[in-house]
Amino acid sequence: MSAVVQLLLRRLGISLIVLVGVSMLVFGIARIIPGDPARIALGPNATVEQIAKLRSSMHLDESIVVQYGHFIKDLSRGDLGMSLYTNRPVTLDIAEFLPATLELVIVAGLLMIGIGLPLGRWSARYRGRLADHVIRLVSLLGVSAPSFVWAVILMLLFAFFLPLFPIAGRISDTYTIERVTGFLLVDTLWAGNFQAFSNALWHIVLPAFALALSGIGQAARLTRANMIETYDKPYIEMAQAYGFSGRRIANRFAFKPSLIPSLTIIGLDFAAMLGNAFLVEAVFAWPGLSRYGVAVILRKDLNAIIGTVLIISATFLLVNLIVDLLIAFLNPRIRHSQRQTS
Amino acid sequence: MKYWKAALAAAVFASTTVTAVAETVLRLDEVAVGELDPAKASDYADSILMFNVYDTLILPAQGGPGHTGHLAESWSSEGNSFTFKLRDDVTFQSGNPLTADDVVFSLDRMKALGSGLSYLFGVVESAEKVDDLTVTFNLESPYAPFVASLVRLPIVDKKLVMENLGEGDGDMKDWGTAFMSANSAGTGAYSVKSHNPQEETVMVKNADYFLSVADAAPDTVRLRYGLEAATVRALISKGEHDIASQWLPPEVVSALAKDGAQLFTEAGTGAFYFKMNTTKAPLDDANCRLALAHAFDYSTAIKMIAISDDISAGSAATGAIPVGMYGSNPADQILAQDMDKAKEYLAACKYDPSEMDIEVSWIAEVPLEERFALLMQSNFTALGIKSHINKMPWALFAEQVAKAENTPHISQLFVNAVTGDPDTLLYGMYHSSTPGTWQSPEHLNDSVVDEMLDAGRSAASPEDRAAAYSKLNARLMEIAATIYGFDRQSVFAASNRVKAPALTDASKAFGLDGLGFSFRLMEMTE
Amino acid sequence: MTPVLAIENLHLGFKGYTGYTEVLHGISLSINPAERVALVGESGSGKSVTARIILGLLQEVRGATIRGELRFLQHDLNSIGTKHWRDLRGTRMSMIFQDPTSALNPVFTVGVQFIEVLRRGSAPLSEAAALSRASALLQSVSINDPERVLQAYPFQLSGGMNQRVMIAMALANNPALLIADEPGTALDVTVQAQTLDLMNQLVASHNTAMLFISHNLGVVREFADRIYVIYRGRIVEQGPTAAVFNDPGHPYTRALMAAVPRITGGGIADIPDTSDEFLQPCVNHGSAL
Amino acid sequence: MKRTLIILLRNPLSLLGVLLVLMVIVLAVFADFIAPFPDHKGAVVDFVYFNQAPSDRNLMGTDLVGRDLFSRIIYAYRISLMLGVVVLVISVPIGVLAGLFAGYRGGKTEFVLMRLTDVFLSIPPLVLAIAMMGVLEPTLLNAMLAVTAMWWPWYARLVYNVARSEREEGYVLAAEVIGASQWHICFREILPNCLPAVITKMTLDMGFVIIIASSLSFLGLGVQPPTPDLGSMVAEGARYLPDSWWLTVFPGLAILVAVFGFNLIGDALREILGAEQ
Repeated sequence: MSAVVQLLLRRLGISLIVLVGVSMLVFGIARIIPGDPARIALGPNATVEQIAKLRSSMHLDESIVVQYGHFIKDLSRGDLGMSLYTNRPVTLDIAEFLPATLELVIVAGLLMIGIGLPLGRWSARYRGRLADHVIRLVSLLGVSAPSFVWAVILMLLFAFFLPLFPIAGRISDTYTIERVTGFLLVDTLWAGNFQAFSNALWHIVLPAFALALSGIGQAARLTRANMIETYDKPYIEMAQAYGFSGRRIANRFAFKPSLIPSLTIIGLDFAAMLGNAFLVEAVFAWPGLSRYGVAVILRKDLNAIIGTVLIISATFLLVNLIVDLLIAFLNPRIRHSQRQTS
Repeated sequence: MKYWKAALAAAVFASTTVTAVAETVLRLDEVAVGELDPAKASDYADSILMFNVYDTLILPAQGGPGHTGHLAESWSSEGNSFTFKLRDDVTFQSGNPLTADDVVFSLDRMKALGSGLSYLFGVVESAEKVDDLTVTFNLESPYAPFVASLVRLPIVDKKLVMENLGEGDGDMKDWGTAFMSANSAGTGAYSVKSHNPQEETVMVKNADYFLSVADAAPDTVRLRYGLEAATVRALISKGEHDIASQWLPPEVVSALAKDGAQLFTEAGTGAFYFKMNTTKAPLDDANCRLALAHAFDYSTAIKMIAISDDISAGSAATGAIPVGMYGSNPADQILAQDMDKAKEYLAACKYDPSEMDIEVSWIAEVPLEERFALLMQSNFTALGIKSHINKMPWALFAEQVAKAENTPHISQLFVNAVTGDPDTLLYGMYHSSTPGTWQSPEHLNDSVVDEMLDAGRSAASPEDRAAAYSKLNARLMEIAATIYGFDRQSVFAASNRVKAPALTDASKAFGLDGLGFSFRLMEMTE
Repeated sequence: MTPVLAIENLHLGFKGYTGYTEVLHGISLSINPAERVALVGESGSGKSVTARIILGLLQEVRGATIRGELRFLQHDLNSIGTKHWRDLRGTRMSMIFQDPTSALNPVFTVGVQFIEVLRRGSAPLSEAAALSRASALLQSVSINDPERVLQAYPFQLSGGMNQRVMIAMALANNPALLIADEPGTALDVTVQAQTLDLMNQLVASHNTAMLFISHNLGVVREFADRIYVIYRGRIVEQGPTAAVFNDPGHPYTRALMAAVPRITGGGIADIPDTSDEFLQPCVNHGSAL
Repeated sequence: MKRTLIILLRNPLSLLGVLLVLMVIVLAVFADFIAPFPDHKGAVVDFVYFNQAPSDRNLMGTDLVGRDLFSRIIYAYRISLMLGVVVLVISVPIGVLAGLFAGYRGGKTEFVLMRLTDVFLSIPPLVLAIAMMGVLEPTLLNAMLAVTAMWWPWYARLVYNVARSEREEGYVLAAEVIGASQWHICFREILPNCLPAVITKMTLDMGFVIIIASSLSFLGLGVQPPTPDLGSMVAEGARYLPDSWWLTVFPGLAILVAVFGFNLIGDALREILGAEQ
């Protein structure tokens, strides 16, 4: 068995343990909620009998351990219960709203990587010079405000004062796109409707930037710090001694080794965007899971709260898993650890 | 590869404007999620859906009192039974013809589900089919506003529903609730094309509607949910939205009006209330309640809802019953702040003001209420009473008011007479027999009030009803269970693409919330 | 004959918080074609910075002030511009580092790094051609299984193996000058000796001049044609290896010789930190040629 | 310590950070004297001056019930700073203790404590706080609790990593050999070595706590009105964009300024203390 597969299995195991822990934690939090979930579910006009009936069907009369058991049993069948807010199965709601959030987070993540890493690289290459100072300052500013502040500022500047981008939504309502993946950028291309694709792209620019700004700053700072450390390494001096250009050294010889330690944190930041999406979706009326999450939390919609937190945590773990694998792929030391030990 | 790139570039640089289509689209929004099942309908968004997708036996007369036939051609009453003759030219959107069976089924379903506005029909013992086009309702006891309440009995397609019963116990299983919450089963001028409770409901014109509908009426209607005020404001400015919800803060409405938006109004059959929990100390002492009611700054409240010089989201309250309804006080007898009286009442109160801490709640979905909470807080501070503000989402509020001890000291509410009759406004609020609902956070138990409410609903002649409600009004002011903020008028900012006579012309107004949004009566100008 | 490298009166100083500090106080040094010259001194004496000045690396460090004449082959290094100077690195002049394992990039295979170096010499080189050339070069440094080595990452190879890889790389483009900065000090003694031998042979066969930087006179004795002894930024003694060893003229040289008689990787233990004697003027034994 | 301070003040950027943070602290502490309308921190309404753009009278304009925005922002800083300090004062010791014991003791303690932190760390931080606030009443105290609950694991992991490597270090072994108590080894030998990292992280975290807390109140899950809070001010004002831009822009910038100040200092500290290690 290769080292990567071993690593994958070990990480999967840990993720599973953690996921069980998360489910207990969330379940526990949801069950100490004040008020009777059955009464909330049925509304103010419900009779005592109706409430009692629902209580027993929701297993609310049993101990919390038994309740958790039922919860896990249902979960294993892919059943997260009904949302009181939308009157639909929670899994259906999540399936409907998750793609919008993922799309936003993925685009923001691409921006973070596509802009943050080059900025950090540039900053490190010209360390101590003006470009470095400017980039450091800008990236520090980026991480110094919550994403909702950026959302509001970007909206004010580029949607109101300079009406370059739309205010809200994922696509203009003149387009009807058949839902295949739920990712509009994919579905529009799938349908071969490039106009709709550009419209969707145009809609995602501001929210994605608002979400990505602090990540861009974080990625730039991290890349810079790690690259500066790398620049002190003998192999960089060797590359200089062999006459490689500063650009080539920055982009290749110094970048790849410093990318590996940056990736873990960038992965965490990427995953943290799932949480920050709560803030950005609220500003841009983005019909995603986070907005759904806030709505159900405000309405104390227990099944939906548990389902949302669980699915976000699972996504979070999945992202971290992917990052770990990516690191293993990039870092020959991990990839070839078996050969080294044998 | 090259083709692909070129196509992408073309797509990116292509103008994003709409390709010209002959079809007209009306876009409007509502704060709450729309409930499509008419038996569960209760709030404004639900009403808009219901009045367009379904029809009722009768409709309120436009521009005046009384009712006209709609699905029913005519009706008659004899004692406690009412008989309706149905039109013979009505078919459901499914193609099924409308029969008396559907009416009976609709009432049974409403009563069986027991949610939404079904309480209006608690007094109805049964509905009976006389022949295919004749139906009789039998009432348990005299109930003057019965005909008026039929505007809240949408007629559903029995055959279609029975074909689509979901899972459930008993013969009727789930009464088709699963089906009805996502599909239309009505006769209405619009049918549901898609319904996404988080985003929007899309409706299209029903070509086979039994009444003639103007060509200019919108072909497609998009009812969007949960848009932020700033979003709505920007969308209307950019011509991408047509009618804003009434919950838009007044500043935003007035900013839109300055930019050239037109204003629609729907005149009040309701009011804005600050409801005091009469079971909770110190508000279980009427003197304390009277003190707060006199300390409230009514004139500032009116200023807060002004939109332009001549349009406001409400007018000064004159008492417990909105101006224009049975038993209301004259329009010039407005309520005003009186700190001296407030102090007198406070002195007479059995509780020590320094130990009071009044909980003022506001509904999270209605940001305007936060300002009223602050206004109250500052008024109470002037009286030497401490208070704190608590923001509550609607669903939580509706759950908490079920129990008197969980109900906040003061709850802010917009309440409308759902049928236009004062009975439907006041009975649910104040009668001691009604359970705790969002309408009745006072948890009032007052025998005089009960007596007047009963008299109001059973009195035969309009004069007798007016007298009963007049007495009720006086009693309510005396015990001050509620601070009457202002008589409400809904204001909607709208683009100039749409004409809605029922919302702009008093002679075409229905006097019933939401009915002004009958899309078949609107006209798109471009 | 034109020397490969000629340094005249080289000064190096740094501007820092505490003012200007001079590190090299006017060094003169020359290397003839195919000549092996050693620059010997303790750490901090200025030998490594001299190497980096020749390569043009120190010039890019901010705060460094460099004065003095630098001639490499027909080029006046001070006037050819950084771009041209860079073009000479890795092609006409190259360098071998002290610790072979850390001087090779840990995240690229030896093969990838080798190709990069080869392409510095003759740019349009197919990957297959580059690999076969790399194989041949590795074989020339007595690596028997070059394919495996090319596919390996530096951390998968032994220090001695990496040292050979580096020697092969350094000579890959047939440079006129090879600078070896304390080669192999990080390796154990026998391996060091082997690699030095190997390097010696290769330099001879490639007809490459070599500047051999070391703190160890013992090592130098066996490999250098000529020796410069450097102390605190000044050349204190210079001359043909035999002349210097037979008749060390400067007290510092004598101290160095007394301290380390053998090839070892250790530091210089027994030289006093400073001594007035060490500041005596340079002893010049003249050129061997 | 003194040297650190000198370096901090000599670098223009960290000096800027020190000045910004000092400004925020002074504004918060002396709010009663600085605010032009001190009573506007509470439930005051003034409909003569409501929804006014910035002017001489109201530097940053007024809100929708006529309160001076500048005064409210100053008082909001008070809440933000208090929240930050309280959260760190509670979560840092908890996290440090957990990390120390997990790292030093190893075995079951390590497994249980570190899996527990993994569980906490695998819920996106904001989501955990939001979920908790969804359950609890939205008050300042509960907001502190929720943020604290998501914060300690980071310190646990940080200290754990240091402690685990220190466990193998010579001086800890030496201390064990001479029979020092576990308490002594943890607190006297290992802890001091973690301190620079912890202090640097605390400075940076001060900014992050402000961000998270304002995010909670932005969603309506934090401090309740009329108490001024930067996050809820932005949320409230966002409804009135673009006409009443000052309602969002100034509170938003106020967050940026405070957090930027802490980050500048934290960055500088990281370089100084990091270099010393």
